[in-house]
Amino acid sequence: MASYLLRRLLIAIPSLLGISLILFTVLAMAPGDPFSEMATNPNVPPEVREALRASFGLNDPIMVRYLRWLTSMMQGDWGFSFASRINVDTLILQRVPTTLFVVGTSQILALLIALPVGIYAATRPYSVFDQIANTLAFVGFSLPTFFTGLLFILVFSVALDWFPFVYRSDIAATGWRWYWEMFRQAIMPIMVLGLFQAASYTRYVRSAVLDVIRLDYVTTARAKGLSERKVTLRHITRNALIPVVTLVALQMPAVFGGAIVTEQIFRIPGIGSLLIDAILANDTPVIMAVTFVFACLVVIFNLIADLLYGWLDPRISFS
Amino acid sequence: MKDHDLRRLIEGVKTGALSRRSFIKKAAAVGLAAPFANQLLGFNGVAMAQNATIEYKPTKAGGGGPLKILLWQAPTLLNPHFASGTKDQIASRIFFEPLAGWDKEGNLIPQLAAETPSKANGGLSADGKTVTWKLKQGVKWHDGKPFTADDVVFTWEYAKDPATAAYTTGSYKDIKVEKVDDYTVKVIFPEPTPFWADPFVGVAGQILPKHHFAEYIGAKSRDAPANLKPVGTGPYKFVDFKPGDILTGERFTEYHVKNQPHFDTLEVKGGGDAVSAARAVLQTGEFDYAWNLQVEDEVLKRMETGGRGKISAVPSGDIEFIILNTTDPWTEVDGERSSIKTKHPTLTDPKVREAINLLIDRDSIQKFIYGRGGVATASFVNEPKMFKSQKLKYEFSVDKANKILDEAGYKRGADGIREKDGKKLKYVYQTSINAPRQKTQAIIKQACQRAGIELELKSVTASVFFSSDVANPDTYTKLYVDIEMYTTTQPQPDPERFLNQFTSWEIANKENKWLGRNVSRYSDPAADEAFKAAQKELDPAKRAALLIKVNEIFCEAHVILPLLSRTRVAASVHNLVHDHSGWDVDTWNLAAWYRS
Amino acid sequence: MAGSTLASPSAEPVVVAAKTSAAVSPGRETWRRFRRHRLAMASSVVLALLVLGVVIGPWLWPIAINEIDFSAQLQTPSWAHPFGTDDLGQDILARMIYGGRISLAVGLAAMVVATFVGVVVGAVAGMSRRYADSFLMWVTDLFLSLPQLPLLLLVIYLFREQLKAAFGVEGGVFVLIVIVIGGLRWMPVARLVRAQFMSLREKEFVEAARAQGATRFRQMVHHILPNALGPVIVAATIEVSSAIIAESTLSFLGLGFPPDIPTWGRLLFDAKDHLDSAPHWALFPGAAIFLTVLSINFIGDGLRDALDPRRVI
Amino acid sequence: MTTPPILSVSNLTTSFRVEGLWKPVVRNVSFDIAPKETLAVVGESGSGKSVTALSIMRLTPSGNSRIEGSIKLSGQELLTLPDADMRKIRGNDIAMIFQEPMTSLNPVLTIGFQIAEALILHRNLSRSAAEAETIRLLEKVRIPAAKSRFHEYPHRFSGGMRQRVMIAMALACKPKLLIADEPTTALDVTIQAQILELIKLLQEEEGMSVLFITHDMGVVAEIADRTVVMYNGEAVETGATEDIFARAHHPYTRSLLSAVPKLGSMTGRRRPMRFPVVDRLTGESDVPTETPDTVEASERPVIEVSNLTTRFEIRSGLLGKVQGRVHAVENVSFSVQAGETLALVGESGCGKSTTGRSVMRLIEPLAGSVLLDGVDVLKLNQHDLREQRKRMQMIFQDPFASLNPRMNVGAAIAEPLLINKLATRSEARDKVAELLRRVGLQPDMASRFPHEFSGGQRQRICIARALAVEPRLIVADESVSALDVSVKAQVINLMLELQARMKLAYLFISHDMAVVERVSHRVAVMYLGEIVEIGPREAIFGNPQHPYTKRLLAAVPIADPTRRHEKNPVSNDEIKSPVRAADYIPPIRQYREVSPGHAVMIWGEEWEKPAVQGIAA
Repeated sequence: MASYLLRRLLIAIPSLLGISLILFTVLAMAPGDPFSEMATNPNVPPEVREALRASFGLNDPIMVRYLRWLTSMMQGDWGFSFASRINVDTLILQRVPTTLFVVGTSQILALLIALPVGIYAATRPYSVFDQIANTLAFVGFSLPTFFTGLLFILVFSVALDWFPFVYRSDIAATGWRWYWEMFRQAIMPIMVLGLFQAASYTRYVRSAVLDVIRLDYVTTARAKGLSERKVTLRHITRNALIPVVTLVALQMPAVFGGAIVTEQIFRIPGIGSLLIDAILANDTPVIMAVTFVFACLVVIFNLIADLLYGWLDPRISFS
Repeated sequence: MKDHDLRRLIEGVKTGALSRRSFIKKAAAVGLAAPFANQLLGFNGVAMAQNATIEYKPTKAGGGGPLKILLWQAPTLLNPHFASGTKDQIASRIFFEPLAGWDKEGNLIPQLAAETPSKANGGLSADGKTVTWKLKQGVKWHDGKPFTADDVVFTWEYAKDPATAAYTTGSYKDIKVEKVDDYTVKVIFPEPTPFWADPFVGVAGQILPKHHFAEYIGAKSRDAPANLKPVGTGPYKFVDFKPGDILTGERFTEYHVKNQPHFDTLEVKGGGDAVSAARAVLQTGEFDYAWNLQVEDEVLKRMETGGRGKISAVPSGDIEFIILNTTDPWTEVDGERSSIKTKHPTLTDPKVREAINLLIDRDSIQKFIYGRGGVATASFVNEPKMFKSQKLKYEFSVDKANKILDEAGYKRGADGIREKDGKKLKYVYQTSINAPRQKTQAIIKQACQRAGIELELKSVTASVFFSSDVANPDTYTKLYVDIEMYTTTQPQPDPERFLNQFTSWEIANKENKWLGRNVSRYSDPAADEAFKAAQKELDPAKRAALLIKVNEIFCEAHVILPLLSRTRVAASVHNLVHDHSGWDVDTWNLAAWYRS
Repeated sequence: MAGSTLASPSAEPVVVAAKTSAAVSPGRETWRRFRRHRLAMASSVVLALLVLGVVIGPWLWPIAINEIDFSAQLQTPSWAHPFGTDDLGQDILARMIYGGRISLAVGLAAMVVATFVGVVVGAVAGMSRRYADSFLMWVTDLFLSLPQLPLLLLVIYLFREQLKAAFGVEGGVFVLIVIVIGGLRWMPVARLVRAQFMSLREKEFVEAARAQGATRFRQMVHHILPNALGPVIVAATIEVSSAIIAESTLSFLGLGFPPDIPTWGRLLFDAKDHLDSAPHWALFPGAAIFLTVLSINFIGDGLRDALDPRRVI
Repeated sequence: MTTPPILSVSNLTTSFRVEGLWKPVVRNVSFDIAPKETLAVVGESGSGKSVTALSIMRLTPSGNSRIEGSIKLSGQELLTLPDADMRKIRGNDIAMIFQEPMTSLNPVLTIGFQIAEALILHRNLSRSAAEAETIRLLEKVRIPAAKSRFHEYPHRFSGGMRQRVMIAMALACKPKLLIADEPTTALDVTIQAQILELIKLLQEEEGMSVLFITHDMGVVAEIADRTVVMYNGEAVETGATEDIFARAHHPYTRSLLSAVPKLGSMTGRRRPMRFPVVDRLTGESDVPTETPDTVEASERPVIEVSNLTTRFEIRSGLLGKVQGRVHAVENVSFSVQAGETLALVGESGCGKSTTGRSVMRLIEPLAGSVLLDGVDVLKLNQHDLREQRKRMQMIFQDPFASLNPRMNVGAAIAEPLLINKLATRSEARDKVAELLRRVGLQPDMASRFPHEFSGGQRQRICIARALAVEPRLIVADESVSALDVSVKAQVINLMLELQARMKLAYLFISHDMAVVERVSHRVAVMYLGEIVEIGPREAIFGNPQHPYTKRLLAAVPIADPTRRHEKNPVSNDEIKSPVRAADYIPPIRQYREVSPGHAVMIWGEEWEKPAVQGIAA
């Protein structure tokens, strides 16, 4: 087990190096620079812009910049944001809790919807319930989130005035009022994301359960005289969940990465909006750090998914 | 109005025969805007009045509750000299103040200065080379330390140091600043400078506390803790800041203006898009104020009706315009396209350019797209009014355009596109991505189609379009297209520096890494000459005439086709009394905002 | 003839296939099973109508797509404008017919690209037992963990001019977008195909082919690939709908077609600010995207059920 | 029958809904099971025997199936019972074990839990009591170290052990009736013998009745008191097992019995023999003859295998170091003459299939040589190997898996011709027609697809495909194991016929000793990758020397109820694994020649254990 872990991590190193090199090259070659806002301002003379580019090292060859980035990254220095002029790690850490809360909750919501619906639909394939659940799932994932988000705002914020649609990371309230405010502001983005995710999760759960339901040991369990409920919960669900759980584990980097569009619409100060802002501002160190963290998470969660799989399924061993 | 008439009037003010206000009125009557009139007075030794642009009614400081501002582009840093974008300047202006700011009419309003320098109070030297500022006394930094001339001198030292990498360095690198006494500083320009109100004024002029930044000058500037925890003299004290998200502040109890500020706490939230920002103020009232609403007026009007807020628009120096490229963007010469060594196959023909100018339905663009967000114009410089050309006029006429093209020998081909000598009137028309611009493109494209000109529309992400990336062909300075449209900013109520984009030495090319400000590549010796003369001319009236000439040369050549003089549009809830200016950032006078 | 037949006692007495119906090929069988999937059949009809609509629409509704008419701004549906007009008074029906061609074509073409790349990579990885597999899977993982947004920017910036020169304005952008969407979405297909190949290459009929002297290529193309296609086809149908949505997201980022080309995604995006006053503007393109995605997904569902003989329909 | 039956099934008809129509799968089946009685339901695939079992448990898929008639358990009608009451019957009064021990246990739950589950449910035991009882049950089914294995997961158990777990689970609540649905089909012979023994033993101890479903007449003869023969959904004959074997009335029963190879029936014959063919309608049987002498003993053998060794490396750890090796084939030598059949026999994991694949070079062997008409196959490059492959062909075990489902039969048969450029397309078409005729199929079937054929027909198609290139050697890897008895007999007859006509050499790989006895000239017994005994068929079956050969033969169920008691209890040993440590050096083996051509490996002490003693010679 330990050696398996170590081996996987060692294999990951060249992967991550490759990813970082590609990312860096892409970002360096990609159009745009961090000083576009000054462009039409005659008060900022061209020499100043040029000097700024030089002082940020933007005029060095790509490889030099990459090596510089790599060495400082190895020393734990994540770089310095062009736009905010602060350390990138500080910037990222500020965003992490909100993202984890909003996207994480929406994932939980998605699972809370998807599991019962998917299982129930699979135990009655092609029944009316199954057909309705299927259709709703398709509706769920064929509507882009920018559209549903806007619809929610128009209905619940503008027309009904139930919820605010600007997310605040600091709510000036304490005690239960804080929780209430938090709930009010978080419910719409969580619903938008959660319902979207639930749609695809439902499909996954349903097909996983359908795969398990016809296996022999389910018949064995029935032959034991177990009730349908127990057969479903104990013998079907557990096995069906194995692929679903790993799927969710592989979704976790996305949880961290945030939901760019939803964060944008509801002004949630998460990682996703940090990334999009950084891209729009060509704030390379931030883009690099966020995407690299993202790549690391993909690698790590791949590993975690494997371990999880082994933990859930006793047949897998890592020796 | 002749020079000597003006002089007579100014004398009248000096002697008290004419009130200041009636002078400005008279000046306005002959087309001179208030700021110019004020400047005239200033140069001629008449002190500027304390001219607050809103009437401040609250009788005590505090008690206003929270003030919530929504910036749809989120501020990312708080050091005013690092602030690259308006969003950051707005945020830093909450905590820091310059010696003086500009109000919406272009008046210079003292903030940390005790008074506006003028010839009369001895602030301005006769040779136009020195300005002496008297500082306000009893001003305290948020940490309780007093504000003195040392801070002003330090700010100059800080910003002029190239290693600091301050965006404001252009305003400071060529001047010298001397401390006369604790509350007096002298700014020395190397040349006579008619427009002196730049260093320590407005956006670029915010004063830093020496005791917080002295250690962090030059290369160490990025490490200053105060970059993220600003200590200034402004009406609100820093509480918390999350870059790209939220900024909070609380009332500074020892603010140097009596009974100000009105609000107890302040919150500046960032992120999202302009439309939903407008919605959060106008429709749901979640926020009190939202800035820079570049949204179709139609949408804003709908939100206003029956909503909770209103729109206010103030004039600014922003101009939306089109460049017709007279060089050839499709042929590469010495490693660059659109080189001045090349000639555009058809756009070099003034008749074609004239025809295109006639195909722009500026009134419809204003009416159906920009609304209160812009005023259709044929002049490149529109504000302050005295710099606006009275001669330039626009017209929309497809028939006239067709006639001109017919006369010039451009015949319609089988595909309906005109051509002459095998050269088709087919152009690529580029702009940045922005809904109103794309609609403008559509309107112009349709009109051109009727005149047998085919336009291919191209739009580039703003962050790419406005970047100075040498390797990128899509930046606006590369001009690798036939027609280009964008907005350029005239940051101060004086167009001199702004008009350097019409000079031959500013032409963007490979040699200057396309950093030159003359994007159109067109040049005219007469324009160069007029511009140089204006730079030295201390007489405001003569100087204005020279600058108007530069403007007219380019617009009459139909190389530059101005479309709209943009306004700054902001939304506020009904009960908020606020004051924003097109010549300074929205928060320039935040201390005076209150809830009625 | 009967005489030449081996009158052997080994001959099997039970006559072949009691169902003496004409030979049923797997394709026919799939079609028969597919037809039983009512939603999939209905979806096929809907999709066919949509395709037909955008193909012959311009003849039935010959109104210029960019006819600006300020007197007819934001009109609700009427006889003159069955789908209403937008804020420049342009006819939404005409724009949708035009944009639908592009949206649907992008969806299909991107699917072809993604599926093709995915199948090739997955097949090569699945067949090779050594380094090629590790390398290709490494590349796949790499692509999966690359952030797509900056990559999109880069690719579009690097290749737009060349493609525009080669294929014309719309053609160039079309090729580019298809490549970008397809090129960044092949990874799941590759993984799927690889897994299929991994299991199929051990199957006895592949071993049988090998025993008969079939080359590796023949094993791949004739034996493994046809049997791996079932799940690939399903994945491909889903790819079509994601590509249509991805195109709308590209429009959202301003990287899609020129703004005057009204793809469904762009129509929806343009309409979003007028959702409260002119809901029809968003409704029709939204419904078109939705219907397309929904019907393609159902068709994929039906295909999956039809191609999987384990499923009882 | 004086005592009332435990289970009384009358007029059972079970139908499934197919495309909206009800299709009966079991028709009017009636039988009784007396207390402590073992009733076998025997039939070929598709005869409805498993559906009958599921119908008794009411486990047929709800909604898509319908059960009619009457099923009475101790007089209580089950078909009208509410679901909740039926659940009390399942696992409690009637228990069931299934064919596939590998898939019948839930892989993510410990076996202890799965057994205890039924105890807690039906006997209201506490957790700890259930655990104690479970361990007792595990011991009862002879699972070694039962206590420590309580918390283990099913994948840690071999197939035989899992079937024991299933039996323990079934016995948990002391059911009145145990339904065993093909419980030994998936197991090796020695393990099958163990399980059958166990069931018999437990039946005596617990005093329960057993409904035993199987397709194997040998197993029936071994275990059943009475037998029901099912054919095409109907019970065609019911009676005491001895009666059925001795005096079958129904023609189908007779055809079935005649097709069953009986171990020992070949004593005194040198050459292989066809199976008798019985008309299913009349029951008339022909008299099988010995095949003509096909072996070309004078010529050079078609294939000479010497010192063939194939190992698979097991890598793990940080750098993928070799941690162990599977010594699948170890120093194996043999040769096959034209017209001769050499049978490779042994249990799963003994390396017989790997030997076949190594000879074909479908797997790269580590060492040794394989001379095919004097050419060393192992030294050929890929191109020459493809050339050479037309001289040797392979027929696989699973006719469902060895035909590409998306290629029609004609194309499948023509493929080797086209690949090897032996024919043009039109020539190939004629050849295909001829081949189909030769294997007893109609030429017009060429345009059909594999799924339209039955298992036997598919195997014929595979044979036709193998014959297309006119090979010298055919490796038949368990080629008839998956077929029903009667079909198996037909396919074997075909193979024997083809051998006679084409002088084919067969390498016949099989675990089925009875079939091997019938078809082979010579036999090689493999154990853990090595040949432990090789010789002429009469010698191996008549005079086995190696203890393993003896054990293997002893375990084969004999399809003759009268000889049931000739056998003694078999050991509880599991089949050993050929996985060795990385540094394992295989010992050098010595062989002793018993009689001309009959060699036996000299065995060591490990074979002298008491458990092995007393095996009937």
